[in-house]
Amino acid sequence: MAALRRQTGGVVTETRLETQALSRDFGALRAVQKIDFKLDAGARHALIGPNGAGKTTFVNLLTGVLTPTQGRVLLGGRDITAKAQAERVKLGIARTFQINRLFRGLSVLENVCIAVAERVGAAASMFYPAGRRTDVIAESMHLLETLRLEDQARHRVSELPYGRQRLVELAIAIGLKPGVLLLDEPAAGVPSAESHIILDALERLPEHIAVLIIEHDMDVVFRFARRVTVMVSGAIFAEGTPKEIEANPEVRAVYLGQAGHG
Amino acid sequence: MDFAADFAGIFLGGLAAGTVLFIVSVGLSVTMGLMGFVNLAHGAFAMFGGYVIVLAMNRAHFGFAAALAVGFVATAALSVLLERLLYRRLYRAGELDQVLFTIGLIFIFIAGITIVVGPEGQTLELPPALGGQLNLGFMQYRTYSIFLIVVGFLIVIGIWLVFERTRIGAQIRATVDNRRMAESLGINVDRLFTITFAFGSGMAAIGGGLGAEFLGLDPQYALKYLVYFLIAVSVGGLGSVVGVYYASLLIGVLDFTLKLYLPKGGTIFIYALTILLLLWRPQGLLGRKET
Amino acid sequence: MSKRLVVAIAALAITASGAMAQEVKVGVVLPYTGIGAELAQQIDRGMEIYLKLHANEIKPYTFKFIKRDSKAPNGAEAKVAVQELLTQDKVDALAGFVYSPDAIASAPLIAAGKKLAVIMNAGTAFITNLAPEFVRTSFTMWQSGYTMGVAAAKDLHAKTAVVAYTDYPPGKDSLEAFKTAFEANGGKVIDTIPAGGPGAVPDFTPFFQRAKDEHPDVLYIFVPAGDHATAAAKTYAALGMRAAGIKLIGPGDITQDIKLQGMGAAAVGLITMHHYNADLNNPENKRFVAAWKKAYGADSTPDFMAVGGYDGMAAIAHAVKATKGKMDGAEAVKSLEGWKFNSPQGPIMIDPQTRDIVMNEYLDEVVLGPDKKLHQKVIGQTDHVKDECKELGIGRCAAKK
Amino acid sequence: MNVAASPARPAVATPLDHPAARVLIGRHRLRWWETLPWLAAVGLYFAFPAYLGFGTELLVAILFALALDLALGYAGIITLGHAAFFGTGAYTVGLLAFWGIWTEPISSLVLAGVAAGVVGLLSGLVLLRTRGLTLLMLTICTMALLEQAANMAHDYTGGFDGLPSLPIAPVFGVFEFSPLYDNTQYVYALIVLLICFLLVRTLVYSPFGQSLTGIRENLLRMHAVGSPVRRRLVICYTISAALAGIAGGLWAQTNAYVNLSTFDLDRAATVLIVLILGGYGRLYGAFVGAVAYLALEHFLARIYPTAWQLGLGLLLVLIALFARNGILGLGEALWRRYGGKRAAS
Repeated sequence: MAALRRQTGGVVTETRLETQALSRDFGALRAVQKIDFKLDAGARHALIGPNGAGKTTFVNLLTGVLTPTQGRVLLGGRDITAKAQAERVKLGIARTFQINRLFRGLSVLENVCIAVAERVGAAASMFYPAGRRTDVIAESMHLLETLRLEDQARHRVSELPYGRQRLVELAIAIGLKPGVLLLDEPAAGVPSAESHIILDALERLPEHIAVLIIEHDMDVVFRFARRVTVMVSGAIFAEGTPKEIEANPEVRAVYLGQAGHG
Repeated sequence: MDFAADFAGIFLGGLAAGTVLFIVSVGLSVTMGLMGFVNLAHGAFAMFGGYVIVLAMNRAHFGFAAALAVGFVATAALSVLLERLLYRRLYRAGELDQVLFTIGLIFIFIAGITIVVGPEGQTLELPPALGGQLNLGFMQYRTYSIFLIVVGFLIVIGIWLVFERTRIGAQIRATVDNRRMAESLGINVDRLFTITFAFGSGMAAIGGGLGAEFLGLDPQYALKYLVYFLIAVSVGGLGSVVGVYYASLLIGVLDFTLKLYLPKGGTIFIYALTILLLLWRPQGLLGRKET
Repeated sequence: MSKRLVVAIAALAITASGAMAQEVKVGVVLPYTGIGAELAQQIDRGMEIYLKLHANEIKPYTFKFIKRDSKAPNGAEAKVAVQELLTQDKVDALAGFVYSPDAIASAPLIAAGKKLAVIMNAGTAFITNLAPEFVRTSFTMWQSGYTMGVAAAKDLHAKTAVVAYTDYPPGKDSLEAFKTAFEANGGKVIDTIPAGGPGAVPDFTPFFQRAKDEHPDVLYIFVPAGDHATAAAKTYAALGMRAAGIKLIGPGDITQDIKLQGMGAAAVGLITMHHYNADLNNPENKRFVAAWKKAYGADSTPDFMAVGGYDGMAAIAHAVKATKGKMDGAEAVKSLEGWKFNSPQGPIMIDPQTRDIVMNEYLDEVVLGPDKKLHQKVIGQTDHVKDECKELGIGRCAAKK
Repeated sequence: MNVAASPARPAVATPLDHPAARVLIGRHRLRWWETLPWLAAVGLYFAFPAYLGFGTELLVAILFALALDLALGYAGIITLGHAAFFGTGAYTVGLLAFWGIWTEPISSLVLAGVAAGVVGLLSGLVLLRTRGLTLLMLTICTMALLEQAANMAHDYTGGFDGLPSLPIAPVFGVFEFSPLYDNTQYVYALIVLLICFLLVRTLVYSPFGQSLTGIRENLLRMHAVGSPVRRRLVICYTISAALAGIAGGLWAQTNAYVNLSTFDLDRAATVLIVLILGGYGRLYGAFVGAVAYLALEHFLARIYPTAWQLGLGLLLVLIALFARNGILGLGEALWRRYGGKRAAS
């Protein structure tokens, strides 16, 4: 692995995910323009910006849902721009969605099992009962325990309160054992009474995973992120530590000023 | 007959055939696009309306226009009743439950018409003014075909104006676009559904009456043309009135031309055309692209 | 509409004669629902009218009909129905069969069940070869098509013809029959146009436009009776083809009596060849039509379907008497070979070789009567028409001995 | 039942002892009540020998619905064109037998399955890029094209009239198909159904089947967990097509004829209704739906041959309105409400 190394505040870190001049147009609209971005191993990086800034488009470019108009995506130094979504998942990029995308009719445990089975390569086997893959089931169950979802493991996802459903969304992504985890507003829509369970879960994420989180809730951002990138109108507007960003008057003007009380 | 007249003849014939398809299908496109409801019973409403129109003319001796109006109103009224009582319960059900329900409804319509009116086909006697040939200056053509083309054009203009220029049209467009958003903007989506459904069914009734000259009218009508209506809707794009119009005319003209020059191909053309058009544009000619 | 499963025709059992009434069970397989429902009704009524008019002759036997719906014309339902009629209900004879696939699918069962099976409509020529128990009292497409081919050349003096047909076996048979005879008599078929299928009514305009551009003397069409035929006649009129000097001709299927009035003025001048129309001027037919109108209303009329049922019922009644009610299959068939009957359509006979009907064909022209209704006027007649398909041994009609 | 213990934490009870895990581990095991349909089928053979013709039709319908269930119920491929494969199988058997090329029934059935599978694979590769109404229309049109092709090739296929009186060799050279009494056909069809059922059952409880369910429940999420969705769908569609082809072949053999109706929309729509009525995505929905629909149709038509559709229509409407997911769905809801005490969780 020809990993890129660079110096950040005296610590040697490894860049997991990188984009170079990444752009995407929708007709005449340039939703993402020439973004150069780096996500380090073990990062806790937040991506913020006003609605329509192109954050979700950016995530879709990273995961391969959309193909870029220009630019490259590199994972561990390797160009993955041409890779399909499923291949990128195999290479270790997992994500959650802003709006839940769950297997609503299935139990919580099954939701996780599907992801785990896919990761360990069990999912293609046709003539062997899924119930005999106890390794898959045990790992999934264990994961639910770490997220404190074991009591709901039997329930259908559609019967859970929304906060717990967000947690299942997270569990599926973690079940893929990613090196890079992209979280699209993990606490969106969760009532404030429940939001602590999401935050708790985020804080217990394995340390080595590089996490990029899109979030509106500044409490979450400042509590969780060690680095923040501000996106405005499809371009990077500012980047720095949470303190630097909070202190940046321009950022306050375009963004925090309008949404900073939350 | 010279080439230009030949060409015009083909074109007019195709347009007339396409117009019939359009008039029946347009309601289906709007209701399916707006409500996401798989209403396979749409053809049954067309059939019901056609029967009302034919019976009004043959038994109650209504004029053609009056009978069309009666057919529209009766069918719209029936559809409101069914929408309020039954359809409404299934808006949130899966599409397969909707399929089951609407096919059941088709069976009931077929059996009902067979029991009440009889299994025999009905014939619609056109007013004399619409029979025969019309002199277009450079050629003679079937008057009724010309009439249909004009009526279809007026209908599409009318619906387009309603969609683009009225409040309710704007509401419908907004709801087709994003239902949740529309609801949060305070649009009364339930009421909108009822109105659109009634209108769509009424249009189907008109189509059933106007199309009877070409398609006939018997209890199996509800099933035997269903595929054609669905083809028009899917090729045109769900929820797009103009799309359905273009699709109907395109299919009408191409099918007509191919049948004229290659009659041995039978009905293959319409299916092959549909496959090609849908593979080319899976969301339909004017449908919105899914992201 | 309310037909019961079992209609016991017992009105005739009362009159004295001493003999015990013996019940004969007839399984009737007809499409009581779906696109053929109207045809089923005609046949059903034709059978009943026969029993009404001949109550005295059929004594001491009574008939019990067990009616089964053959639904869509795919053979599957008919086959199960025939099987159950033979094995559960133990019927003495089978009758009906509107669609050829129904008869074809049932053929192996009928051959195994060894009971008389009277075909009252299905017109694909080779069917009677499939089981020795089949007897047909209706027609084959060849009888009208072939005769029309001869008449078009000889009586109508046509030199060229275009054929437009609905693309399914009766249409193809009719085309083949017409073409064979027309060309054998000096005519020339310049184009054959398949014009849609039997299900949905197509728009006939492109097909007829093509025919019009080819300027034949006659346009021979075969389309199913009803909506198809009406649409075809209207398209013919709307395209101004008569003014262009093209005569519209066809088998009498297209001027089926129950559909005739619905075709409107467009039908006037249409020339067809058929074995029956309700206006036929003979005493048997007058009695038949009068009884029909009395039973089913003055507006209703029998058509060739009804006559197929009527003659079929007559055949069954004959077989019952000939076998003294035993209705052994082979004996029943034997009693009908060469059987002659004076039908509303004129004298008929069952061909002893093919078990197909031999009958007269009438050349009819549609005219507007003084009562402002459409009628069919006989303008020519061909006697004792056999099924030419089997006579000539064409395709699958070639007799397998 | 031992697990490689997770190193992170000393398990008090292993994760596999959790009730949710136990459900998944035991799900593929046979239940006692799963023998009931088969016992009923055997019972019918002895109790109502006169109904075996209808019974055979029923078995074929169940097999066809089961094939559809794999694609529609499990993978969520909404199709109204499955008769394309039924017809392909039926014509494979029919053409081989009618033209005297091959009449041995078991190998003919295998060929029917292969032919239909190939058609399924080829059409699946093209069509399964689309979804929803578009896919539905594409499946209908593909089926209609095949039907038209069969009609146009009438010199070989007999067109609308079909191929009559197919000679089918005795099974194993011993058991002959009698046209009048369907005893042999019934047993033969039952055994074919059983074998196909076991195959489908194995598939749906495998991880592959689980991933199909995932595709049905949320396609986008399946992409996001790295599943090769298209490939899975095509494989599933191909297997489903092959099974439908076997059903079609079986139909041709037991009826000893084949015609265009094997390709028509009526057949495709009926099997869809049967499946929805019974309950899709639950294996036995095909059985319940086929019995309910066909038996009702059959006997209503006998009692009231002119308007049986009314009763059938009412049934469909009522089930759609009051039961989610068909008769089995209704049964499950009632069971949850009144019968089954929920296991403690």
